[in-house]
Amino acid sequence: MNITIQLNGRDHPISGSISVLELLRTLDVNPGSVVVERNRSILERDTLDQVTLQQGDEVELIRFVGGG
Amino acid sequence: MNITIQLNGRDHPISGSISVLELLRTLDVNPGSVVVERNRSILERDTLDQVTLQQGDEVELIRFVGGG
Amino acid sequence: MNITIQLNGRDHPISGSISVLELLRTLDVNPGSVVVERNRSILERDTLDQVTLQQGDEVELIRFVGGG
Amino acid sequence: MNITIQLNGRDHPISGSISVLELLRTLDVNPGSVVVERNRSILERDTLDQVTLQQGDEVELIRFVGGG
Amino acid sequence: MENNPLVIGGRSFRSRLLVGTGKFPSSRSMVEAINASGSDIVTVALRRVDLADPGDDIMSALDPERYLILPNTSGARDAEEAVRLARISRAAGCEPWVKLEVTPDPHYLLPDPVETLKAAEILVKDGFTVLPYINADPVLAKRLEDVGTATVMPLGAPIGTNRGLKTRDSIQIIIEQATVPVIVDAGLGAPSHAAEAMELGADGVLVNTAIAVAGDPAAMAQAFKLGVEAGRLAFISGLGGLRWKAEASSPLTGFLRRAES
Amino acid sequence: MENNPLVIGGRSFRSRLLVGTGKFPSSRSMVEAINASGSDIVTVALRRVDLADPGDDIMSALDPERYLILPNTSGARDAEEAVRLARISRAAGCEPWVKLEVTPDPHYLLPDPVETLKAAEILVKDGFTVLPYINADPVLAKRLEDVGTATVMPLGAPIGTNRGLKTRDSIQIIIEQATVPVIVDAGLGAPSHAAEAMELGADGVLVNTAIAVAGDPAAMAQAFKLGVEAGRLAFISGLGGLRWKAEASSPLTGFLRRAES
Amino acid sequence: MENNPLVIGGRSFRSRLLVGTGKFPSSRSMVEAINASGSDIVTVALRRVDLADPGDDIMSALDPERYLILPNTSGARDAEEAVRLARISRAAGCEPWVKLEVTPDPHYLLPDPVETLKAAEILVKDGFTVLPYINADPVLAKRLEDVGTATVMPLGAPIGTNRGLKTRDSIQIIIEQATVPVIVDAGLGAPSHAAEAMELGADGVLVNTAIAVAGDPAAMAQAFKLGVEAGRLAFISGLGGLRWKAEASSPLTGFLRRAES
Amino acid sequence: MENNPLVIGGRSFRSRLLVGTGKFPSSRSMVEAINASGSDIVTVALRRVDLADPGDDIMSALDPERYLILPNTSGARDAEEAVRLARISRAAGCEPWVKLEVTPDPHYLLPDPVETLKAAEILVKDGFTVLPYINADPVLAKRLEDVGTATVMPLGAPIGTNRGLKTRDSIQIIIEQATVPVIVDAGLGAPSHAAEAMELGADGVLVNTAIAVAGDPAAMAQAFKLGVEAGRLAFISGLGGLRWKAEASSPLTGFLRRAES
Repeated sequence: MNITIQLNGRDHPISGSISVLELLRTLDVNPGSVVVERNRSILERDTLDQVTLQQGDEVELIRFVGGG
Repeated sequence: MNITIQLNGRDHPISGSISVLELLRTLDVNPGSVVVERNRSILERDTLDQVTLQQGDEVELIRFVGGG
Repeated sequence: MNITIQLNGRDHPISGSISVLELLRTLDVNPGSVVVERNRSILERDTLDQVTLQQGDEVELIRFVGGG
Repeated sequence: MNITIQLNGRDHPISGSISVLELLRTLDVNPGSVVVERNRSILERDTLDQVTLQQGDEVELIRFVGGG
Repeated sequence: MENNPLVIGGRSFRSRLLVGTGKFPSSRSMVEAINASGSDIVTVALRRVDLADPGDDIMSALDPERYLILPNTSGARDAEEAVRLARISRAAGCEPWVKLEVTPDPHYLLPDPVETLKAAEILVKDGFTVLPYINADPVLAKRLEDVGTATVMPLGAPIGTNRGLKTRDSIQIIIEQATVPVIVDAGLGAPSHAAEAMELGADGVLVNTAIAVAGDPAAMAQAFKLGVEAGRLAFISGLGGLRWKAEASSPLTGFLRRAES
Repeated sequence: MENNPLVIGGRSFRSRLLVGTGKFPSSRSMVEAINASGSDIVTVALRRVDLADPGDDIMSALDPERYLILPNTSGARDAEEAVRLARISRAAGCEPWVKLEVTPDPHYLLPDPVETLKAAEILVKDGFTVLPYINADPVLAKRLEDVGTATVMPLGAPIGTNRGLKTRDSIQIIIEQATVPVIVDAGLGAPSHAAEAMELGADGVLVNTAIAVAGDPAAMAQAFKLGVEAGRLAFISGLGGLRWKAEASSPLTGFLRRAES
Repeated sequence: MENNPLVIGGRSFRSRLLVGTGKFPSSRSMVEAINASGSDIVTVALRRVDLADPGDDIMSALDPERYLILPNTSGARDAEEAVRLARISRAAGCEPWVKLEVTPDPHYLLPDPVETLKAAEILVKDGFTVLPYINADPVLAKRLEDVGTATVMPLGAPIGTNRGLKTRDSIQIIIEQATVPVIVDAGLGAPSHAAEAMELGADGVLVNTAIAVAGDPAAMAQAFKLGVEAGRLAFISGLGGLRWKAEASSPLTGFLRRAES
Repeated sequence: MENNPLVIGGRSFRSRLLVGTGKFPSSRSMVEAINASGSDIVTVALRRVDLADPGDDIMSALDPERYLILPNTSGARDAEEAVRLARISRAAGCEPWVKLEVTPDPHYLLPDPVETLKAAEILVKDGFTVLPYINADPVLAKRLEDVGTATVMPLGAPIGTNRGLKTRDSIQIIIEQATVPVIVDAGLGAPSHAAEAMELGADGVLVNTAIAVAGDPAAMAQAFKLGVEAGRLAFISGLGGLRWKAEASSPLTGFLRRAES
């Protein structure tokens, strides 16, 4: 059954409860180049496969960009 | 017997326990042109004769001066 | 017979030899509000009717305008 | 007999009529490092020994100094 | 644009020049200067009575019917001292208005943004009409507005330096963003400085040192009055823009030469 | 110092603001602005009659009883043209006064120092009272004085740019050295610029574009009038010097704290 | 005075020019410019991954062995957001250094003094080396020092405006009073601006826009490098004071004229 | 744009910094400073031999193989004296190059436009390569070009004042209109001033006082060398324009907040 999370500030439906790592794969995002915040707490990289997404989770995928 | 108050930041001996109004008179200060603070609280003008000074009282006599 | 003068920097044909005053009339210019230069010399106002224009005369009609 | 020249704007007595080169020697001035003007005309270096000073000559000894 | 009166805290003032009362050679020259300035708002400070000379009293020289007497909190080094001073002036019979100054640094007398905001919040809640003296900081100006100050008073240069509108760019931003009157305070040393501030759209200026230390304070006060009026009038009359190349003020038609044909 | 009238060529003027008549939206707005300016000296230019519209005549709008009409030589590219123009205006019935302008460059309309000096010499000999428009060049100013000009008129910035007193330092030197009145001309775009020039000790300023192109020319003319008066009054009242560190306008006696003993 | 290296948070840097990485036409021109700048400290920002283009990654272009990567908190509108961003960069593997920016106003991106101080306090306690971006406010600078920031970074003008050291006077006061390095940040649009800041005694400058938007970013980066070195060298070599009257650089002995006797 | 060498009078120079030799504490510090400056052109003056100390000779310290020795005519008060001095230097074995200075006023040492033009005409006809020192007067600059001078050398501020590029606007016009190299001379007191002139597009700058009176002349000479290179490089790399509102150097995508849907 499907659930909806909030991804980078927008609703994002996902099929069933998958891990954060699986989410990144489906999004084509290299886990090594981003920071993942889940419900305001930062996830360690090596735990991304163990964290399963729940309905309503707020997920932020953040990376570095050029800035002054 | 004598007591000492702190007047405008300096120790000031007075003879016996007098009222604030009497203090002003001895100092030649016109009660109408100053504000009196006693232990950080402002005294109403019409109470100056009723307030008796105690050993250690902190008294501030303040008035307006030129300023920008 | 016609002659040509240079009026304010441009060739200007006139019919026969007329006086400067007549020129101004044909141009609708009030003699009182302009200065007339003929061949680089300024004409007194009261002589305008006595000066007859010759072929090739350089005539400047000048007046005051707004300026800083 | 003595004559007086004007040297660098001041009267300067010299004994008898000597050459410019001799003047420089008496003044301890190295001919190679100065320009000599006599009566407003510049003297070639190799003529300094041939030019004899006359009463009233105006002589300027000029050299380079620091400047902006 | 019309030339409306200056409105602060719901109260309307004809003059846009506020004057201070410090540093005058005499009480008399002070009064003459205030009158010449045409000012409706006059600032004063609070200090301990000089017990060696308890007689002197500035208030006897100032007519509260003619001007709004605006006490400042000069001397305060933090919010607490400023609040205390404001309350003392109110107790002394002044209206609940205060020019809020919190200046921990004795060398440049520059305001502390954090303590000033803190004191402003307390005094507004306490019923004061608060006119805060601040650095030319547009974000701080908005925050003070948000807590309810009646104006913002950004500085042009440090107090008493006469250096003029050194903070021009920031003042311009403050004016653009403010919804309360902007009164430029401190550092204005000449009428041209006051006029410049008004031309930018400032709602008023406060001047003290430049008038008080002038050779002729009353004449200088009048000069500032004229400068403020000049700048205000220019602002509402619509100043022309700047150009780089010249624009002839006399027409440039080809002239006294043979026309190119 | 007293506030003496402005004296040029032996003639005395109440106002220290000279105004130009170019670029006004209408003859009427020009007259209203001149009146609002309080000016005693009004400049005009000479041009060929527009044969397509021979009627228009600015002189009918200007009352020579109220103002000195000061013809300029704008458009002249060398001394000869300038002299010719000056003589034409005299022939037209103007008094023998001339604002001397020699501007070969059409882009910035900057004056030619050599031709200006040459024309000045000729015109002075010819009996004219000469007011030369020059770059802010102190040595040229002295040379013009030496040939007998009645004033020097250094520019603040190129004509019509409204950029202000960009030549401030040089103007200050000219004022210090001049023995004839110094009238700052060109580039003054706001009353604060005019006030600044007067505060430096200029004897007067000439303004045209900033007034003529304003949203409300008459109001702007009045604004400049006030600015000039403000600056003049400040100059004679003795401006205070600049300081780097602050100087308290409120007394800085130790305050509301325990005295250090 | 010696030319010591720049020391921030106990760490020593050869270059006094910090560069930002925003707005470059390409990742390659960015890298070329950084190298040409000789900079040891390079700032970056944090943003949400663009899910439409998840590939792009600036870090792959920057060698953390060559430069200290300094994350900023741009985008934060209050202390809480800034703290959160700082912690995210640390979690991303950056060292615990942060260029603290809190800019609620999107038009001028000016910093909020109160929120900046609040965030600085939290981040210092949290073990960060904090470099706060601030308005040129000397009192705020001291308060930040007091809570333990490693530098203060006052602005010269609003970010990206290239307007230069408009806050010169306040920067000079900050430098005079600071006990931590003063890095002038924002608004420096030309090498002369950077040199001017260094001549005043600033410890360093941060430049981004002026380099990134230049016709030739790498050449402009080198130009800023030279400008910073020029200004630093001038500062430690002892600049001469300003004079009003001329002082001959060539000797002025009476010359080619008859001596007055 | 390419960074071509500076070409004056058909001769090419690597360095765009010209240095003067006056006011140095010692002949040795002068030589060290000249070398540190990397300059190819060095100015000297002419004076009467000091009969009390006939030994001293600056030329012995300067290697004509390394630099072009450029004699100036400082001290000349009119064209005749200037021409005479130029001829003396040529007679002394210098190449027929001259930095033309005619400065009748001893207080500000400002140049005389009329005498300078007159002398320039004579010297050009006489075969000299003439580099005239002038006020920042665009029309005069064109006239000097027209008589064949090899450069124009407008001043930034009076000689030796270190006041910087006070004539910035006029210099910019001169650069825009000139067809010969523009060398900014006099008044530049800091490397930032030199960089600013070069950023405007000046072809070079001449510095003497600011280097000679520095605490460490050689280091200051190097600082000016860097400043000139920085400004030149920035000029040819294309400086960005000025903006009034901020332009984020970090991207401003909505961030860490719920998207408005």
